[in-house]
Amino acid sequence: MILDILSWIAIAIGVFFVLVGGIGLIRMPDLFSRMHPAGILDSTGAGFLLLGFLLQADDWLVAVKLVLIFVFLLFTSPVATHALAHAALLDGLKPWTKERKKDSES
Amino acid sequence: MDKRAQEGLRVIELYLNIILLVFVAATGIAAVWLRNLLASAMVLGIYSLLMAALWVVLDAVDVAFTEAAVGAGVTTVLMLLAIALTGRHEKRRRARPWLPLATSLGTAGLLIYATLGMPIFGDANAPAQLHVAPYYLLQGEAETGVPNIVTSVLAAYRGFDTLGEVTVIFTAGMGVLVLLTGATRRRRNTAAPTEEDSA
Amino acid sequence: MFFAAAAAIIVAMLLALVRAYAGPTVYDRILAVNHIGTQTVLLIAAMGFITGRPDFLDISLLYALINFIATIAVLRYVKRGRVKADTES
Amino acid sequence: MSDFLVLRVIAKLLIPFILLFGFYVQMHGDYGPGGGFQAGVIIAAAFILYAIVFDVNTARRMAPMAVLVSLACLGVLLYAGVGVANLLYGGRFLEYGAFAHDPAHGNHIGILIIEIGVGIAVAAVMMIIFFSFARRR
Repeated sequence: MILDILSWIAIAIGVFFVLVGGIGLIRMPDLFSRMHPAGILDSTGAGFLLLGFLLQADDWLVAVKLVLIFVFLLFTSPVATHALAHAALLDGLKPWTKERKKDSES
Repeated sequence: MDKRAQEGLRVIELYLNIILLVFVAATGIAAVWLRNLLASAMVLGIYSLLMAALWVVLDAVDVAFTEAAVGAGVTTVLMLLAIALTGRHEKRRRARPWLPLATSLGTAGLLIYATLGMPIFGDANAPAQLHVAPYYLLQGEAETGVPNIVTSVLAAYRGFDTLGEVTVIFTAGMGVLVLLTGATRRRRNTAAPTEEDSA
Repeated sequence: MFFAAAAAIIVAMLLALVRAYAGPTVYDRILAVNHIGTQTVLLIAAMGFITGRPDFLDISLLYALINFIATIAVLRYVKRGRVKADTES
Repeated sequence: MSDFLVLRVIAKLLIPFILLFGFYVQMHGDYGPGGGFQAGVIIAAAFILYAIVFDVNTARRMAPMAVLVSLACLGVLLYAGVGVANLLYGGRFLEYGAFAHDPAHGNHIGILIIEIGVGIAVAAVMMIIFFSFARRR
């Protein structure tokens, strides 16, 4: 019962982060600011959701697989975002600032 | 799981199917619509992700696995390589493609008309479910010692078909090899020898 | 509770799809594809728990590994200095 | 990709896991989802990731085209050879039950071997296609 409540709380937090990340992906003004919801909130949301699933797992193999998924996401997602930001910066994409809002409206 | 929960599950799966199918259709239209081929390739990557989710909802785990392995990883890479070899922008056509449009719309209409005669989705009395499928489901594990029915059907009952499939894949690989490396060699003979493999 | 998670993931997927179609630069699209990949991993895991068949997790695991490759490949083969050209189309 | 240090470290870390997962899918195909085809693609994907992140030439030296072509042939021949072996054991072509006294056991052995053949062939063909596309750049 305690486990159920804990997992519900974790899933609720995860749902919140996933939704906010999706909204941020739409609302943010340019690529580098969009990277924050897409990268950070995505990873936290995935982490909390997987934690919630983990507390519901009744088989140790399932639990191990969930932990592995979390570990791989933890490795790949931030690295992909980092490489993306690096490539975009090398490509000459300028970060959005309030002063430059006029000429680089995206 | 009691009956009501099962009914609720079925309704939720139905809605998931509909939502994912709408996403898939939108993705397909967007892939055709976009002029930038790089963007099209990425949209097709999304398409395969959505298809895999759809296969999972439809309970076709093995197909989802194939879609995950081929669609997400390898196909995107190959498409990007092809785009890097050719060009990034679709050529704009002058002529209006009325005949192809009419043909595809007509075919689609005929196919949709044909689906009206098909048994209901998931019908237990459909002809496809009555012929050999029950035999495989009942006898498959006992006869082959393999719990995964899909593997036993693919590898044992339909082993000859799978041999043909592997041969097709092999032939495709050999064809690509002969076409691409043969062209390079010919060009190298005519032109001045350049630095090889500067990828 | 898994239904709520699946619904939220679907909504997040929809938002990322909008970004993938609208995204002004190639990099926005790559970001959206990566985001949708993560959402798919979560959706498949949630579906495994909803239908009570956690062997779906193999597919999630595969996606968590493979989705990386597509993202990196796009980064590798995007030619430099073409962002302006992409914003026009 | 020489200036992506983080990417290279993480790729180096991930590639063994991708290969391991490929072998897991190969050997676990009779109990869970997956099988030879998927395993071959996953193993090829690991090599492709290496070629993308590091260097196509190094990857090509690691898996030379001659070896890949022989592996592709070997995979198909392994599959067909199982069928011929069934003939020699006194069964019909691809009737694996002839391998052991118990037909179910023989079927299991036959399925495992042909799945390995499929995996080898598919992995080799995928890498052949990738390398011959990458060669032309």
